[in-house]
Amino acid sequence: MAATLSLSNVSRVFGDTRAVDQVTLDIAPGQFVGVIGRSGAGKSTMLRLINRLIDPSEGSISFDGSEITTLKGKSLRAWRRDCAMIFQQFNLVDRLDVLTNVLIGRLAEHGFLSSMAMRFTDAERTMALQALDRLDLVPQALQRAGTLSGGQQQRVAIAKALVQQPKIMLADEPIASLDPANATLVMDGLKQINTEDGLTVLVNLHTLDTARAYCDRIIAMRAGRVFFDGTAAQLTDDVVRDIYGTEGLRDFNEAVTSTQRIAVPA
Amino acid sequence: MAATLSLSNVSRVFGDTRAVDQVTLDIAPGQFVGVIGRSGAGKSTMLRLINRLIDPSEGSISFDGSEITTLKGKSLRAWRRDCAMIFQQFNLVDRLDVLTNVLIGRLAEHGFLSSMAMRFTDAERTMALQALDRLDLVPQALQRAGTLSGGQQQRVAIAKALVQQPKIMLADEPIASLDPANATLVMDGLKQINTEDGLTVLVNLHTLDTARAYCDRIIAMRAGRVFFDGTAAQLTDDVVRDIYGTEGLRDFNEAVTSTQRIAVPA
Amino acid sequence: MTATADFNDISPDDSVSALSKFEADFAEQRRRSRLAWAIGTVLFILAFAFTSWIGDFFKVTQVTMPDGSREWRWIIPAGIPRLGEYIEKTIPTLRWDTLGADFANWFWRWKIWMELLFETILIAFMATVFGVIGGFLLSFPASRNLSPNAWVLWITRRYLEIARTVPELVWALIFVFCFSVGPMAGVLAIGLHAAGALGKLYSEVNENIDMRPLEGVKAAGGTWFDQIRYGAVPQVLPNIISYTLLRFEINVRASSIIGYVGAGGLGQEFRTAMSFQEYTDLSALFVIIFVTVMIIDYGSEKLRHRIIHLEENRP
Amino acid sequence: AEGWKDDYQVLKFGILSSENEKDRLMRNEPLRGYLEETLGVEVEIFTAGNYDGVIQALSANQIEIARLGSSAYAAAFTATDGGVVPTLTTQKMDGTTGYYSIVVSRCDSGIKNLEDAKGKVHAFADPDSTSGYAVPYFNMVTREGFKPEDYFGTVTFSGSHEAGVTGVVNGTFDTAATYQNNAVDGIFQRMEEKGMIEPGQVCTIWESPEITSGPWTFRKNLPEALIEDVTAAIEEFPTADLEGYKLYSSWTVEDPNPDTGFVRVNAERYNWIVDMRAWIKEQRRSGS
Amino acid sequence: MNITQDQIAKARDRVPLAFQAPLQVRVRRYALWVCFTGLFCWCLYDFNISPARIWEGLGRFGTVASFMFPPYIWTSWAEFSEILNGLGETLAIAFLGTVLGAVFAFPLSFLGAKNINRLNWLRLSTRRGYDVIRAFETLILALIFIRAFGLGPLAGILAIAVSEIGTFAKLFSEAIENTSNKPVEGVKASGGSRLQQIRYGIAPQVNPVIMSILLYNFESNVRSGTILGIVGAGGIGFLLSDRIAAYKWGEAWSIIFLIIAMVYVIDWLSGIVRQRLIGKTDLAK
Ligand SMILES: Nc1ncnc2c1ncn2[C@@H]1O[C@H](COP(=O)(O)OP(=O)(O)OP(=O)(O)O)[C@@H](O)[C@H]1O
Ligand SMILES: Nc1ncnc2c1ncn2[C@@H]1O[C@H](COP(=O)(O)OP(=O)(O)OP(=O)(O)O)[C@@H](O)[C@H]1O
Ligand SMILES: [Mg+2]
Ligand SMILES: [Mg+2]
Repeated sequence: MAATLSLSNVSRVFGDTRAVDQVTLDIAPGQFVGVIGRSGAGKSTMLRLINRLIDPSEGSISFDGSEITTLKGKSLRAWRRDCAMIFQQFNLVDRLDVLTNVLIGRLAEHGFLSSMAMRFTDAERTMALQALDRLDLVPQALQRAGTLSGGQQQRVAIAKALVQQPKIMLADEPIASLDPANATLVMDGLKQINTEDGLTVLVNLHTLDTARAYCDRIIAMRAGRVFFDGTAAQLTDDVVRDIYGTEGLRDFNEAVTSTQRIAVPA
Repeated sequence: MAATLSLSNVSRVFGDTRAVDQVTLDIAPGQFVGVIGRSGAGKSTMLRLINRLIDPSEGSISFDGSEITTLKGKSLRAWRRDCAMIFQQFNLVDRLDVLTNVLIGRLAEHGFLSSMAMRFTDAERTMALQALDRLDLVPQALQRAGTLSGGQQQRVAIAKALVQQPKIMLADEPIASLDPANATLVMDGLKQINTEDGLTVLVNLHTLDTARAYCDRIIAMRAGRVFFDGTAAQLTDDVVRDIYGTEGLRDFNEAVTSTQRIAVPA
Repeated sequence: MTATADFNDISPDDSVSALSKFEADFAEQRRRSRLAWAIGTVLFILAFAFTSWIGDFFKVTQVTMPDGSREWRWIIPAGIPRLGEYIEKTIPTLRWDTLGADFANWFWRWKIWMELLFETILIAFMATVFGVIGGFLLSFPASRNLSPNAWVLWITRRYLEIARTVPELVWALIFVFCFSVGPMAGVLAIGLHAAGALGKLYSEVNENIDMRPLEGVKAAGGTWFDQIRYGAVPQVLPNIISYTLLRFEINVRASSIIGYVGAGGLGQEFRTAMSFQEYTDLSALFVIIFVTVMIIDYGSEKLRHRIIHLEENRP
Repeated sequence: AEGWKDDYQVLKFGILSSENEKDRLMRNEPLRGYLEETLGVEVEIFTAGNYDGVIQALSANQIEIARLGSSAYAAAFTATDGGVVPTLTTQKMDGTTGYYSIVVSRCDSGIKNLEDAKGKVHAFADPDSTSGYAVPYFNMVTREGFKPEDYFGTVTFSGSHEAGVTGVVNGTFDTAATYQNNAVDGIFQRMEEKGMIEPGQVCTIWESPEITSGPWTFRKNLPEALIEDVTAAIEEFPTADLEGYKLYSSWTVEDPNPDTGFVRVNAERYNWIVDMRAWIKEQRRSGS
Repeated sequence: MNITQDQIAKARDRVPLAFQAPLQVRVRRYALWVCFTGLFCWCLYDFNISPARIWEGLGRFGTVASFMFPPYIWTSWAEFSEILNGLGETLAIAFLGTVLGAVFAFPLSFLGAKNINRLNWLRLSTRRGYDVIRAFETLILALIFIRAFGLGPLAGILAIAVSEIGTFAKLFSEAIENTSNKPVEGVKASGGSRLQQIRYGIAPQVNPVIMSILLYNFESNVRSGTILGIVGAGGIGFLLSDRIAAYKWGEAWSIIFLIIAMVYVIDWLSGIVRQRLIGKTDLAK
């Protein structure tokens, strides 16, 4: 398959825990894949393996037929650029302005001197601005990233991912630290990129509803293994109970739980 | 009226904003009153005026017939003890243990030396433990407050309020930073105190549903003024629209907004 | 590189205003940052030029060459080969076969030095105690967020500033006059300076605390003192302990030099060794102080980590 | 004698204030100006509060000339293995060129000499003081033939000359070591003048040999002619430029016995001080 | 709500530790206090700190302090220029000492930071190196430089610079270690090289910290710079110690006031620089 991301028998061991355990997956181009699972199931680890922020203990990952796990130096950095990563905590540089943060997505193309001097070409700047524009952030372009709200910061992170001109977009719980309104903006942004640009998107999610609403395909992990792999429709209540286990489920007072907040005009 | 809290024509001005504007209210003993309103409507300011954390610009507040606004020194502190305050962010001392945090509620009774040395009597300790017991927190009594979950912290704050042996309990959005399960526990706790001890409870709320579910009487504020004052039943949709205004209301993607998170077994 | 196809299809119509506004902002920001940079550079160069002129940094003068001839030279390169001279003098001759005796000869005054070292540490201890008491008590009225009123704030701040602005050595000179030679003058001098320095550090910590717990105490009817004791002190305590341990280390160094003007401790020995040209004594003293400071450094770091660790693991 | 000026186009001086001039502050600018004019070379003057740096600079050929106190001279002499020569020292109006270490007691205490002081409480000034400690200690051992620690009942440091004298007046100490320039000018005499103590209470019971005021000291490895020319120029300073000299020596009208100029000295006059330092160093080594 | 003895007993049964710390803790607490007080009192005794002595000293301090008023004013330019020159030298020593120290310390500090230099032996030996430098007394350093470069402020500048290398390298590397790894990971995930990670992820985080360390130490070097004059390494220190030695308290106080004023001005200026470069925001994170 062209431009398919394949994991075969990938494992990653931390001390005694097998964080990711013999995972085999094929992800076709253009899919919007959601990964769900309990805390500690290995979702983050899997994404980090793909981006090569950590190395697998065994197994192989390949993209478009070429092996990823053995990349080094410049070609490793090129791969990281090709599969952009978005983090739960945004991982922006608070003290740099939004524009520079987005331009960090271009660093892989830069040599030593130009990057040390923080010099970017006008074409790159334009590209960064266009990306920001898609996410409605041009007015904030010169503000320091640390002064933005969480939702804005996450959108900056997406813009940064966009200027990497990636082939795959990985997102590790991108909305976990956002309020519902911002979460919607961010998920919509990802969906838009997926449909408009045809980018493959692989996103870890904590909230089932969100996964159901956005994803073409849902993968559930449990204790490092892939436990379910199918469409939202196939994800029945029984399956969910298996994924999350039943212990600790609490029945909430409905009145309180519905945090459909009264809209707070900003 | 005996032990009634009366505000008459109370205003508070910050620079140009009239945060609280000519509010006149009578709150009878034993009522469970919810205060709702948009952000910036003056809810917090009103509670802080009653507890005298800030002083009114004009108007008078009286309790049981005696004037509150002119209190000073020792009698002001006694009044603060009489009307216990619970904050959205709990305002506990993270680095002290739960028991000491609760005992802070007794400080108004203490002289300089005994309070500097953190010496409390056995009777006070027992009292604190009893209060903690009511809120199911005895096992955590010696833990540091900072290590507790949000819901537990808010319950510690309630226990602290209880040992003050207050006549009124003020709560400023006590559940805004809690998840639904904990929010239920905290609201239930307040309700219990209200019914069992007959304490007057005045609570600011952001979520309409919660106000409807718990409060005998709902007061809505808008731009510093009391805009509605009645029972939950009287609070029709039209009234709500008036309170919150329609501008800026955003319709969220339902799937995302419903943050009924999958219960994550800890 | 082109600004690529991926983005070309985005119609810019609706965002023209935002983009052009950005262009204007960006140009403005660039202009301003260039200006600020230029001004900053010019000021820095001026300061550098002025101070290097005053400080003889680029001085060219006649120096005596090793062979006794006289040449005009820029003194820095001329002097660099001679940097080792003084150090060389202080290095004792240690031969392998007479190592024991050589060592004994090097540390010939070790009994007195140990006594003085002990005195030095005690001076540092006392000075730290005084400094911490003074600094701690004054740091609260000297914090903007905690001070009961503006007057108290002003007075305590000025007091702390003066205490720390005047160098320890100057205090020592003054106190030696007032209390005569001996460790007491040293304790007072270092203590006073430490109170000033710690008071400032502590009050900075105080200014960064979370005010909500204090409000919680206030709302429960606590006095100002209660708010400080229950709301502020527990928050700042770990920082205070760690600053205090750091200060102790600094004070050990300070008290090893303050004896130079007669305020007790090892500094006295330093001075005598210098003036009697007992060069190897200097290196021996250096070794003693270095080892001591290392041990204290290490110990206080362990202690600090333990405190932080205890903090984290409290049940 | 123009020869040395080719090699020494810049002359560097190091200046210290010496012990018996404690309340004088040198103003060196007039001297510098005068020397430049007279010698026709550049003159640079560096000041220091303590002799360690100046001695290092002398022995490292960094400065040519230093104005030192007597004990600093002795230190320099030792540090350079005799590589320095003294040429001039300061002379006061009454012709004296030095000062004396003395031991004082209360006149009414019955202690009239060192024999009487045996077993009593004696205070030296402070361990850094030449006249308040080193000189009396050295002389007591080498001339008077006793060790102060054993001879007196108690030996302490008072901290300063003034404190020693005050202690004697108050009875805290029976005897104290201090200094005087001559019988009418010294620490206790000055304290009497300023009203700090009643006149006539303090008597001198012992006096050391003259401690010659510190010399102008030259590196020995300088050209002879240079040493001679500079010495001559300094010697003439008071006559050639009286105003400048007065400023230099902080001359005041009230001073009954001001500095009036310089006289030639040779190394011999300081030999005993060099010996004294060697002896004290020796004592330190053997005493521990 | 009245509490009966009965209730207390019951509560005590349930949570005994709420009423009394465990024996071990109490013993440790008392032992600590006893040690501390013991040591303290012993010091008081050993250092001969008695009320009488304090009283007497305070009396003298009063006399000394009384010379503050009226402040001594230098009347002739010859005298005053000497003081000004001393102050200028002190300032030069502090400024150049700080700048030179920082220039050399900056690259060294990266070698000592755990999150940059992963070679343990190199990192630890670099850190010991900082310690050795810091252990040199500034006065000794001054003497070393006097031998090499002669008397005057240059020796002072270099003495301060060298001792600052040790201090700065230590502080900078701690600042580097205290940075958050998240931005670094963000840069890494975008394909940034190690140097780019440092430049974009770490540098923006440490720059303000380094800046404030620099400004703070500049100020404190003005103070250390005052003492160097005593050995002839330039600066105001000699002038001051000479005045004190000659009991010219009036003049000494005026010099002290000038030093204070100078530190104030520096403090004020560095406040402005800090504001401009770092912004009002969170310095102490
Ligand atoms: N760097 C690491 N060192 C040691 N163990 C690790 C490390 N990273 C992850 N683990 C362990 O691997 C397992 C999987 O972690 P991972 O973060 O991938 O889970 P997750 O599904 O992302 O959970 P969450 O929803 O909490 O983010 C966990 O048991 C975790 O403790
Ligand atoms: N200390 C203050 N200084 C200046 N303005 C203040 C202060 N406290 C409150 N205000 C202003 O008073 C108005 C009312 O604020 P208040 O906090 O009472 O609103 P609220 O109803 O509690 O809102 P929220 O739901 O956001 O807590 C707001 O406009 C606010 O900006
Ligand atoms: Mg995760
Ligand atoms: Mg509010």
